[in-house]
Amino acid sequence: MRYLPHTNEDVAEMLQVVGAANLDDLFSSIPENCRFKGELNLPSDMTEWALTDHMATLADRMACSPEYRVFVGAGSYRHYIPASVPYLLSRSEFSTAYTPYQPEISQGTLQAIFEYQTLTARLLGMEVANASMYDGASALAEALLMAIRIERGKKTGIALSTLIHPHYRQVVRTYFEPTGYKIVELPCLPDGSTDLSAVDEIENLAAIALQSPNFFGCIEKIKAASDKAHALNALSVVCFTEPMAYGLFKNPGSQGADIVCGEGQSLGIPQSFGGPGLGMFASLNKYVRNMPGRLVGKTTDRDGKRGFVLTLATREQHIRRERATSNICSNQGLCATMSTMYMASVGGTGMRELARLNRDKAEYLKSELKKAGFRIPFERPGFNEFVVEFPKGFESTYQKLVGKKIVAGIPIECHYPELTDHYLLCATETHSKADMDTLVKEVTS
Amino acid sequence: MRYLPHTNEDVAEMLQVVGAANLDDLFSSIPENCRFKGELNLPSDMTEWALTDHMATLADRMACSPEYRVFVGAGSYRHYIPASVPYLLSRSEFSTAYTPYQPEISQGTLQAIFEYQTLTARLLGMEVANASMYDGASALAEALLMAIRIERGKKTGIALSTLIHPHYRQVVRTYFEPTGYKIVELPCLPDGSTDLSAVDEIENLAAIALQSPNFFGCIEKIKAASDKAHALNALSVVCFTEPMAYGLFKNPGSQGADIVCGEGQSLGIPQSFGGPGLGMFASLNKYVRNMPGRLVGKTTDRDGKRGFVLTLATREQHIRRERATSNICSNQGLCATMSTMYMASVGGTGMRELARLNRDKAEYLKSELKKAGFRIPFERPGFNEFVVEFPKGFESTYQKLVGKKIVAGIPIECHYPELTDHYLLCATETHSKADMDTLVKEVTS
Amino acid sequence: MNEPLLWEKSRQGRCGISIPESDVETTPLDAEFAGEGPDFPDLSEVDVVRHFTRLSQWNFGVDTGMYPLGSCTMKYNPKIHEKIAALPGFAGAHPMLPPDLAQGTLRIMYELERFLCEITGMDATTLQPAAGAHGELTAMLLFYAYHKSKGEKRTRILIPDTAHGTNPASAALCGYAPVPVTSGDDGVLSVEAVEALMDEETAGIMVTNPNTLGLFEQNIRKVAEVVHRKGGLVYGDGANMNAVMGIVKMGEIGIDAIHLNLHKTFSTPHGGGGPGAGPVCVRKHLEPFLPVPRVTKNGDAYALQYNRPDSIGKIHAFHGNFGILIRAYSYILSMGRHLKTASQHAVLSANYIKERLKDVLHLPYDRPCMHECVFTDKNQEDFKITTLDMAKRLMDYGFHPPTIYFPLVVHGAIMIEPTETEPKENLDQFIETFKIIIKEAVETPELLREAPTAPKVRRLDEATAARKPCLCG
Amino acid sequence: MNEPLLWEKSRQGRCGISIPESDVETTPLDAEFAGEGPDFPDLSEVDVVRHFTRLSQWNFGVDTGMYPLGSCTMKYNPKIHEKIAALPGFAGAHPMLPPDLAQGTLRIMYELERFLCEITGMDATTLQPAAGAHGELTAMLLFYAYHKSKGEKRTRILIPDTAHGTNPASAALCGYAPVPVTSGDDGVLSVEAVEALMDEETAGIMVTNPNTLGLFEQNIRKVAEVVHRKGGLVYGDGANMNAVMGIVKMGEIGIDAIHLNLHKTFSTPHGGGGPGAGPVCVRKHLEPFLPVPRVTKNGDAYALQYNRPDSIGKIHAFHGNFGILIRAYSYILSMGRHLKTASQHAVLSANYIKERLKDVLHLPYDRPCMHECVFTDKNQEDFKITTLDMAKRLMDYGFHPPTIYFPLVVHGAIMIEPTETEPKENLDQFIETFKIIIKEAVETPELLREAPTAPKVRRLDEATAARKPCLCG
Repeated sequence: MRYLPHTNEDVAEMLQVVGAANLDDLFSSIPENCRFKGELNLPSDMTEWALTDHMATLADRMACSPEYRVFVGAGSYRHYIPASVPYLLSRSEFSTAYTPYQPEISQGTLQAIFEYQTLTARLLGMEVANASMYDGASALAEALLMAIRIERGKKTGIALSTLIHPHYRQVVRTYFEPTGYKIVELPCLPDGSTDLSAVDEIENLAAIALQSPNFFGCIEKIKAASDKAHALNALSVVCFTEPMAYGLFKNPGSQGADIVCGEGQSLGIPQSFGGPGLGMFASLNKYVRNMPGRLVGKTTDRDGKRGFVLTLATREQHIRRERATSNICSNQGLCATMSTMYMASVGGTGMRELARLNRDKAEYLKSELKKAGFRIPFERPGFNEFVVEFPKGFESTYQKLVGKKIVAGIPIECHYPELTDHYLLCATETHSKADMDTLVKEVTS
Repeated sequence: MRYLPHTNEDVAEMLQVVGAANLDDLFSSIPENCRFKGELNLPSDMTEWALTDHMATLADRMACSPEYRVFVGAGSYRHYIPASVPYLLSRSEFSTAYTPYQPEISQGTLQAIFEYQTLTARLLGMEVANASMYDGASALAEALLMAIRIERGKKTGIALSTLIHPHYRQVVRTYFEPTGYKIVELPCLPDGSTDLSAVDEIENLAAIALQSPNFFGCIEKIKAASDKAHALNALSVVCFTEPMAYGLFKNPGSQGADIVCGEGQSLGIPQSFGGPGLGMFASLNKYVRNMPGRLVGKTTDRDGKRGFVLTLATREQHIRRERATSNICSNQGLCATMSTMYMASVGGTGMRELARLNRDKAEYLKSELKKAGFRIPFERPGFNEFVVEFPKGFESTYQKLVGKKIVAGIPIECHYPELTDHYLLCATETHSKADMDTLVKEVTS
Repeated sequence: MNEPLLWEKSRQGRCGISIPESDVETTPLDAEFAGEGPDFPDLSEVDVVRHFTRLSQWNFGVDTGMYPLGSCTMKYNPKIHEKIAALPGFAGAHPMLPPDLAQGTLRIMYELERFLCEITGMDATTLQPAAGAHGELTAMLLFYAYHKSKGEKRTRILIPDTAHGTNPASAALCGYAPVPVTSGDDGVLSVEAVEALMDEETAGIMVTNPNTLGLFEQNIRKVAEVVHRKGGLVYGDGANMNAVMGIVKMGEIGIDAIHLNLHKTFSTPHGGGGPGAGPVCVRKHLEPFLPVPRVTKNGDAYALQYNRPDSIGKIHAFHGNFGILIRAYSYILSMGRHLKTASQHAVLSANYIKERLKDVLHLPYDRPCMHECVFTDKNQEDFKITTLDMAKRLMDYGFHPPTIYFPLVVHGAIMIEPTETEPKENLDQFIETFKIIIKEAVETPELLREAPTAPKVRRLDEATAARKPCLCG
Repeated sequence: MNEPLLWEKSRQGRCGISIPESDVETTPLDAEFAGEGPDFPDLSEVDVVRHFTRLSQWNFGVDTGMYPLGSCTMKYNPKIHEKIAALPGFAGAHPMLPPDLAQGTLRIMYELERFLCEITGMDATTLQPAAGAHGELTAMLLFYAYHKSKGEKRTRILIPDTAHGTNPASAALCGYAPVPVTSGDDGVLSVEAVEALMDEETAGIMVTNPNTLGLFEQNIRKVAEVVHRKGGLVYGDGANMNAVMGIVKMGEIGIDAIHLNLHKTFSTPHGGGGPGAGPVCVRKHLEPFLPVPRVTKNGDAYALQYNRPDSIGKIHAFHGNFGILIRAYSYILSMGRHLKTASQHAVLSANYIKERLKDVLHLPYDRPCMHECVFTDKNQEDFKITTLDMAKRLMDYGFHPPTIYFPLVVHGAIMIEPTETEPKENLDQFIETFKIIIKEAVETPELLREAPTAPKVRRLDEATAARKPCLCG
């Protein structure tokens, strides 16, 4: 077995030193009635070649680009990733390291994460970002818990836009269930943005949370929400599923957000059936000690040389245990590093161009569908996603398109029962005009 | 352009320092009548994504495993390559370095090549191996030139087995054409080995060259050839296309060979339409100063630490110019490193098992074809290849099989006109019994 | 050689990625919405490649050398898994594809759940948790939901002093007040200690087994009985599962829920701090509460089931860290029944180190250990040499240090976990090196206090970093 | 940290590869044939991975930093090319597939031949040569065949003193006696010098242009006329083509055959000494002699043509280093007309370095250079500091040294080729570092004589290595 280097001779020599007669003897401290006597019922071990064949067969059962044309976003976006990024990430000094507890031999990870924190803060217009959370959804749950923590648990009401990704709201509810904190969902206005009017009624409001671009692909009125929150002595929490939008649109920080979080998968990370992605998390400086997750800070070594360390660990569970700011230990470090490689490759100039291109593609598709007679229900400006109302019974057309290897968005009725036959579509820089024209042709034919 | 970092500002600043008004000015030393005034007629530049699509389309036009079942060897063999090998080779400190002229910062390449030389010498049973040649064919040409060099050019006759790969013999003839040295081809015996009887007649014989396993897949009588060569005061040169055979069969060194060379592609290198492969080259110690190609030697640094350097450069062209042992400068260094990774992964124990498996697979296929009524013309033991005589007009069956994505060997009549309807087939550890059974079923149906 | 920060290398106008040319018209955008774009540095491809190549070289990973970080199971991560995870069918799969178009990934999830159930002896598994602590939280939410379904709201949870640090934090997130349980002089939980604390206000107990001293909790069955008798549940922290695969089935010895760290036991790369994966395996009575969707199988077809009224909901936007699940699935298929051998060899190696170092390093619990052993710096106290000094000195010899100062119950702990993939020669070299360092502690202690000197930087000023945080460049 | 040699890590019975289980019976083998198998070390996968990971870290590549190795064109090698070359359709292609089953690779070869013809201004290309020197040899064989077809057997060939070292060796392999031509005081060939030597016994001339001093051979047209007038042929060594893509078409200025180093100009990785590729482009009159097979196109179908009676035959078993051809083809498609910009920037960077260093380093030919510039150590002679000392000291500052002591016509040469992919900041840093070293040469010369100290080893004893060769472990 190529992953088990001990030869029979090695084992014999070591057993002798240990004073055990055989391998079973090593487990003498486990009471008999705790021992499993059988054999694990698992498939017999595969060679590298059999495994490769098996997995290739399974991979072939998936509908992916370029064979399929998939017009789905909804929290997971297909963007081009330069070959240099996976190459760099494959360098196993990055991937096979543990959390950088020993900074002297972890400066690679640490500097990369410091750069990640910096670029994240710049992208979101915030003062400080952490080293990552699990994903956008759990980041939002943690952001709202943080808001309540900032208010020392005295204010526990949360206003949550219904235009936040339904899965994210579901995760928030799961995290909140044992806490007893109150969540009020804010409805949707006809233009596709959140109706903030109910906010004033909420008792003990700790935070207002919006997503922008929201689940319908529309840009939210973050400034208005932030102003409202601040007027009520609450915090403005903004989340996102598509950070590339901030290459073109105003970032949340410039519009008064106090905590910003979301999913960073768009920034150079493969979709991988939804994970691993990247929970991005940033806030104003004054809240840093309430922030969950790890932080990397700059410092110097004994010779005065610049170096980086994990810092503010006094917020963390191995020191504060049950009083920790959260229970996060492993995060998505390698994904954060990957997004840093991507952000550095694209650069400021490139980010603006690429964001522009995403919007232009989606606007093209939107206008072609409109021309073809379909209704675009929400008119707020958007980035690379939008909702279309297709004719009744579109489901069979949708299935027909699947047969032609086109996935025409996802139906959103399951999450918004009033929106029957409404679909959420996405177009990015990876969708050519020809692809989009084919889609429009097929849905109309 | 992502490969051209100079911005317009950079260019302007640098032009000023240089004292040129514009980029064209830089070429003022080129006379007007030497300048090309037009634009290169090349396709316009592609993005990474357009290029990837284009190349994927071209790659899809190839008949490869696992989609196709290809029973072809003939100098290029499909063996499994563990994922660890291409990963390690991808580390760009190896791939993006130049020839290790500066040993202090090239110890990685140098130690790997020293290890390559050592493992090569051990595999072939020789005393010394060089750092690689271009491929098996040019290695053979150089080996024969070396034999003549060893004889100080006084003996210039070469006995060349016709059972050496036809392409190799063609390369030898091309290299020899301007030299005037004489090549006599030795015919084939009915058992599939080389007929040495004509050797005694050759004047000024410098070397006898055999291939083992030979082009028909048969093991040659190397000992007899070596004895004969030595009796005639000539050298015994042995070449190979499938070094894995020496995991099971006697190596050439143990049978009196003086120079051994051949193609190392089998040892962990992808087939890549025939290149880059690996010219392996080894000899007895006493001939090392006549050897072409680079050599890495062990030495110590100023502190007495072990280190490696390019050595015996006095044989090489940058020192000896026209009196160099050959003109080789760049070789196949990275392929040599790759084969070292592979040989180290397989190990001595693994090499024996793997070689055994190759032989067993080929023997199975051979016996099944025999059972199915086809003639196996040559009965000398073989490794993973053999010749079959199919019925007249087999060509159409062959084409029919291609339609079923099976490539049933290659016809050898073009090289051996007497062997009409004879095909050379190969089976390695990558061919399952089921694959072979399918082949037999299809050729008989 | 230093490497500047990314923005110190920027030159406006450079770009390290191909931006496709637009094939559609541009649509104007109101100034009300338009931002300025992020203040990112502009670099060419070669800049980016060199930057991260250099950074990588400052890092120590399993591929660099022995990494005996206790409790972290730093075993070798097979390269083939990286290739498999990158297959376009997986890496390019959208998580909300209709199930018909995602049969490959669903099958992997379904089968991996079954494999993990078999290994732990449990009945059902959720793969959603993205890390070990996320699994702990999930399990606590399951406990909460279970008690709630019985009309109860319990407020406390027992946590032994040998538990992982995340346990109390995870419990606290569910509103449970952690109640510490002191382990016995033999390093394991006593039934009496649990009995004294367990009551009907207590949701259950969180037991790390083998515990962080590397010892098997011998009284686990009786402890579980005590907890169950009071209506509580037993949670197993499976971070140390690498010791007992095929040897103990947790579901058979009283554990109700257990999380597994795929990035430890199942050989997925740790990634310098993630992504990991922390699936939770439960017994039948907790299955109704598992997160949605659940993967189901009907004939040969896999589907996703959302309609589960008792479910706690979702704890990840999609299906968890699927890319990590693929690697663990591949590992299990590659190992098969050799998983048991892996555990046996891991335990053998830990005991070997323990035996060979215990005459020079103080061993607080001199008993057969599981996959790791815990020493202290007591013998070095006279020379004013600490665990930290020895750990830093190991770096100069090319080793990653063990886990230090953990578990907290052992003063100056040195927690060594070699794993089964470390060849014996390396164990021997590690042992010899440690002996040299212990000799240096007496003869040339300044070498230890000044260590490390071989890495890129020397000891870093962590105090200033925390006092005046600089978290952003 | 040292790393043992492979066999110093072996433990019999380990294996780092999956050996498939046999599904067929074994066939006995006579003792007459059976060997013992090679004496290879046995290692596990983790051993192999760590071994070569460590080795890689001792190497300096383009991805490590600036690599201004003159005459070697160490430009950045795009990562996407590695991915493309590894596509199973290419990496798994058998070279003797029937052409119907290999249309992808044949098209690449066909189109790459056309691209290289366009760039050089020639009429036909062979892709078979595996390296630059192999291309030179091929060209000499073509010259030989050409003269033979005219019923001649010429015996000499002119080679300027600024030619690459492989030129005379390649000519010698074809039985040509190299006749050196001394270049003029201005560093280039004079028509008179060639005229004085050229005769009807002489097969032709081998001209490196731009030459190894980094200068364009201004008299090339007239030189070619002189050679052609005597029935000779002009060979261009295209190793320095990176200076003049889109600026000079060699076929239009009198060159009959030229080889290109794809691993220089066309950005394929050098691989620590290969594999490279050295295609030869020729004008019409040499086409009949090119190696077989030739790729042909008929409609949309590509085929291989073997029946070419005048062909010199084959110089490679198959189609040359196809994997390298793919990368060069990809590079040309990525660059398009930007190839000319690449040459312009390469020349700009070389002139920039020349201008900024010429006040501190002796510049033997103070003229506008092409893609590289050549200095000497003359200014440092008084301090007994040599080119070698300065080169070694550059390593301590994280740079790969330039080419040194070449070309031979310049005493103590320092040949700097920055390439177009080196960002300006790095050029500036290189220049500043060189100035510091020149200052050190005066003030602290022992730093240079003891250099390098930063790499893994210090200066190595090359004399002993050559006197008592140890080539095998």
